[in-house]
Amino acid sequence: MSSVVLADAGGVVLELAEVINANRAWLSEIDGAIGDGDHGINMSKGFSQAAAALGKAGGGLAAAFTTLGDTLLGGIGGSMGPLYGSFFLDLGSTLDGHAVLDAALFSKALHTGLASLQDLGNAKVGDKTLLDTLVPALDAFDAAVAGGADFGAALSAMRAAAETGRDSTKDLVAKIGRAARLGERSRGVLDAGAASCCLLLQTMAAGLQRRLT
Amino acid sequence: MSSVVLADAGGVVLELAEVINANRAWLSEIDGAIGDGDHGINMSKGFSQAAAALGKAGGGLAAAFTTLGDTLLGGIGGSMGPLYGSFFLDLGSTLDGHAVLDAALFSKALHTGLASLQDLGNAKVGDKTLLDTLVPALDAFDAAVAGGADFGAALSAMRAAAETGRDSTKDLVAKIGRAARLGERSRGVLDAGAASCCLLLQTMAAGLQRRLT
Amino acid sequence: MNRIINNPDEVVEDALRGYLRAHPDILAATDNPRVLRERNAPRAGKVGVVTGGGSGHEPAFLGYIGENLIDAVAIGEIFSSPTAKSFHDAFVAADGGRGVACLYGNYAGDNMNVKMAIRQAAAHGLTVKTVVANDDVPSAPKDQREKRRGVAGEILMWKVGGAKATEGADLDGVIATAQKAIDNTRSIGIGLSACTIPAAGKPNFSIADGMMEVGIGHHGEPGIEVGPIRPARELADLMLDTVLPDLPFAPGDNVAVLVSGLGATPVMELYILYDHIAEVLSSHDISIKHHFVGNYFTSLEMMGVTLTLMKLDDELDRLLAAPAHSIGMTRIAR
Amino acid sequence: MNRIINNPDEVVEDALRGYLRAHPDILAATDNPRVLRERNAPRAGKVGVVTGGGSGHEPAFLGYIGENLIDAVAIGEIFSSPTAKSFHDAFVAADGGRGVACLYGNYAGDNMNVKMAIRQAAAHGLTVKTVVANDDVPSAPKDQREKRRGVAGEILMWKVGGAKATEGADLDGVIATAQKAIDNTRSIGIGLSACTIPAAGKPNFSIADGMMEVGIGHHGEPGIEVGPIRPARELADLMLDTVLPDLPFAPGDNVAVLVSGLGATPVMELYILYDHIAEVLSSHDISIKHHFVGNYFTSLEMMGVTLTLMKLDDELDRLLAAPAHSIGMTRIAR
Ligand SMILES: Nc1ncnc2c1ncn2[C@@H]1O[C@H](COP(=O)(O)OP(=O)(O)O)[C@@H](O)[C@H]1O
Ligand SMILES: Nc1ncnc2c1ncn2[C@@H]1O[C@H](COP(=O)(O)OP(=O)(O)O)[C@@H](O)[C@H]1O
Ligand SMILES: [Mg+2]
Ligand SMILES: [Mg+2]
Ligand SMILES: [Mg+2]
Ligand SMILES: [Mg+2]
Repeated sequence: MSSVVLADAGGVVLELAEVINANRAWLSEIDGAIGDGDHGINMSKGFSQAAAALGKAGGGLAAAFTTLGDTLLGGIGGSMGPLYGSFFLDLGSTLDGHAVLDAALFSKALHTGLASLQDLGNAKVGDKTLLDTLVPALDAFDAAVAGGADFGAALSAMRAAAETGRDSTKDLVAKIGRAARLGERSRGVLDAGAASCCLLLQTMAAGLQRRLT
Repeated sequence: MSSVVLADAGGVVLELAEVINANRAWLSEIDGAIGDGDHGINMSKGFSQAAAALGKAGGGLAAAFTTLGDTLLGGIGGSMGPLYGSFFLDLGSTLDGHAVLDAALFSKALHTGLASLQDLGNAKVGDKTLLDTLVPALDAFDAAVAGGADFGAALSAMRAAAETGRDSTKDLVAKIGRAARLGERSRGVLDAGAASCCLLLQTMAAGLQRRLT
Repeated sequence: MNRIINNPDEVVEDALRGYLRAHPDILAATDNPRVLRERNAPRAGKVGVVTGGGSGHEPAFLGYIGENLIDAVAIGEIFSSPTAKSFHDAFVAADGGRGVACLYGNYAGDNMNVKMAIRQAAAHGLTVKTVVANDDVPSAPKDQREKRRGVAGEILMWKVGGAKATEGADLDGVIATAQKAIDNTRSIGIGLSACTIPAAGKPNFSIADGMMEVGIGHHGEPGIEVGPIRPARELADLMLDTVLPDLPFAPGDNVAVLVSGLGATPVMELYILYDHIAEVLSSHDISIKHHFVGNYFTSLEMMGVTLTLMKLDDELDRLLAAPAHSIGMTRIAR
Repeated sequence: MNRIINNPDEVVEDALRGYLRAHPDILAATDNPRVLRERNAPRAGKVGVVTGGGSGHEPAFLGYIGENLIDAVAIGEIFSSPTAKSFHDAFVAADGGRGVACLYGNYAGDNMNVKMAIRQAAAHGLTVKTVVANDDVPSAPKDQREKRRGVAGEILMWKVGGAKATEGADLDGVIATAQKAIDNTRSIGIGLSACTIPAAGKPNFSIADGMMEVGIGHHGEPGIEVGPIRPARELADLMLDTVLPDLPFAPGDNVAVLVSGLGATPVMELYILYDHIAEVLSSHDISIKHHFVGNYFTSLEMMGVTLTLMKLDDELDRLLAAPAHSIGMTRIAR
């Protein structure tokens, strides 16, 4: 129970698309509070396109991540296109050539994706962005592994940390993106990207856990 | 007590301007219900200009009516400019050359003005316009005179009839002007022009009555 | 009311100063502050072309002053006819010795003021003839065409009349062609929100969220139907279903199409509508030879759109194609 | 939301069909449905000039495609950066063999997508250099100019860059001049009402009746001050007091002035404002050599206005004067 056979796991990406579509209105509503109210629209547009490109089965996970990344980059623009786009492209290229996904490879993939995302977006933890979900979630995953947890348990740790990370954005003042200009007015509501990132990481973790062998 | 010395009566026109300015908001409000909400604005613009042109005293009434007519024609445009403009121009030209105003001359002046107004506007009684005030008011004046009333009493009859005429527009469906396209929707509210015409006729009558010698 | 104005009673004066300052290459002032002329008007030997109307419809009316277009414009208060005096002074400003064609829209105030202005002009020997635009189909049944309002079709009438005058036609020729232009022109408007006259301070009609007023007039005059907004492609059908049978336009016709926003509707939506209109016309085998999409005749900050179709013969086609330069419309020679 | 649309998620697609249909004399499609090019682009031997940005700002961005202006435009969703792929494809569509100047506005999404697109272009040997417009004074203090947004000043940058490329300058020359253009340009916006992205269905910010937001961004980004609307002449002062000292503009300067409506503000109000702006500039002994008043860079149906000032040297003056023809701006040779 500590790895996932990648050839069968492309369905995870379809599950990501599902959860984004199901939360389209909610994500836009959060974005509407301090952003421009389109985060759900943007995300669901890109993820639906990717799901359509993948078809029912989803194929291998590496290829599915690459398709998702390509589709986001080519299909939605805005900030989310390049940020989530390169993140998933990196996940795909890191996994590419591997037969199975274990905790070490998963961590490496997320770190690679995170690096691109930060290179491109220049945001850091505390700026009230999706990084406030992603970074602590990844940290929690690494810490669990370092503490001896198996892949499944580490994914559970990541799920919990993603949620805490997302909620941490509520008290933050936005330092980057549209909301930044609101200053203190941006405090008190969740960040939309942190919310979508939490949905993605939790769904990804759950999907991988169900596929653990 | 049956005539007015015209040379001193120009002040009547200043009184007309006063009553129009005092009712600016009310006239616009009535017009707003089924027209475009500017009747008070239009009227007060023209009448203020005329008052300014006349100065404090007002001069003779014939010249004052002519100045008012000229100013309305040259200063406010819309429908009111030509309609009230030619009406007052005709009042002025009918009175011109006379030293005193009696009931017969007053009736002749109003009939002349009414004829221009109808020639220009093609409206008739019942169309829900200022004619619904003017025509019955003039009829009442003529009837009173025919019945033996003196100028002052006939002016009182005219005042009462103007008000009845104005109120009659409430139940009418507009047949002409902006409100006409509302059809049945135009029923139930006063006509703005009928309201201003009532103010003008009543104020004119009162002003002449005060000047009767 | 969130507006960029000073005294609400002086918006017209204030704007005219800005127009004159910004466009000395096109516009010139006259002795009457409510009359602007083309900077080279009057042109000796040319029939003068005049229009006029209330303000708040910019670029109409003054935006169509220009070479090959309008020579002088009489300018009224917001949504209110210019004075008889202003119409008269515009006639004088445009008169190059061959008479003046006054091409204006069918509104009670304008009719009366033009009538009085013409009497005044005649008194000193200036001949003025008129064409009264009545292109707005929903404003009266076909058998009462003389009651219909003039709307954006006026622009095509001005373009045609202006070019005809420049070609050297006499007054009767300009009038006949402008009359032919408007006789072959049909329009319809759809209103999606109200507007506020600055001096009034609040809208004098309302259109509920999600609703539209089909057949609305340029001042918010009520239309023929109030109902829920439909998709753009159905609006195109609805507008064409009213306009096409009225003339009627027939397969094989060549037309000019003008899609004008009423002010606040984003221009991209005019193009969405235009796309459907062009598609439907093509399915009827009607060919678009000239088209205009943009804010050509507005109603302050109303949302909504008007569609105007003109059936072309060779002359109308040629006159619409003639180069022209004005604030509201520039046609480049090709 | 009272709009002329079909599926709110497809307004951009639907509008682009209309634009292409209406302007075949200017625009051409490319393989990427979100990239339009000038119909004669790429022009061999000319530096390609590209821009791109979110939709809803029409006539920006595609309205500035034209001879002597922009060669190709990448088109995003409403208020959202185009994709990296679209920027890349626009580079290719504009490339006449001498490299591509990408002249765009300072927004996070655009910065990222352009960055990725440039990497992609470099991978197949296409050189792209950028100028990032940051003319919006209220969006960051002067010592953080690199954080400022690009607003309507982009239009003047495009005009200058496009004319420079047509003159035959090489890529570095076009970039240097466009950079000089924006370095000498300052803008400020005032918002008077909110706007609604069709796919969102309701406004994502609000401005109360009688209030204004000074320094608002083109997507409703909050400004530096919310307060009661003041008379137009005070708005002109307020805007100039922010813009003039920032460059600074000084007595004796020649400038270009652009007053753009945000969409729903009646055009006559832009002229009211322009009149005051011209008056104040003249009192500062600053000469207006070029001016533009109209809806040049909008934000859907927002009410409000932006003021842009560019300090001119002989080169900028010459390049602004060069003839150009596009949907959003036509300059006729005189
Ligand atoms: N530079 C950045 N780095 C990381 N995340 C960012 C950055 N800029 C914005 N975001 C995220 O993007 C989210 C907004 O996304 P979205 O609404 O789709 O795009 P837009 O802001 O263009 O409308 C924010 O909630 C934030 O989490
Ligand atoms: N043809 C006409 N004859 C007489 N009165 C008319 C005519 N047309 C309009 N009116 C009067 O004009 C009034 C409206 O005046 P006003 O609001 O000042 O002008 P507008 O309708 O141009 O806004 C109506 O209430 C009506 O009484
Ligand atoms: Mg957003
Ligand atoms: Mg009225
Ligand atoms: Mg009116
Ligand atoms: Mg967005």
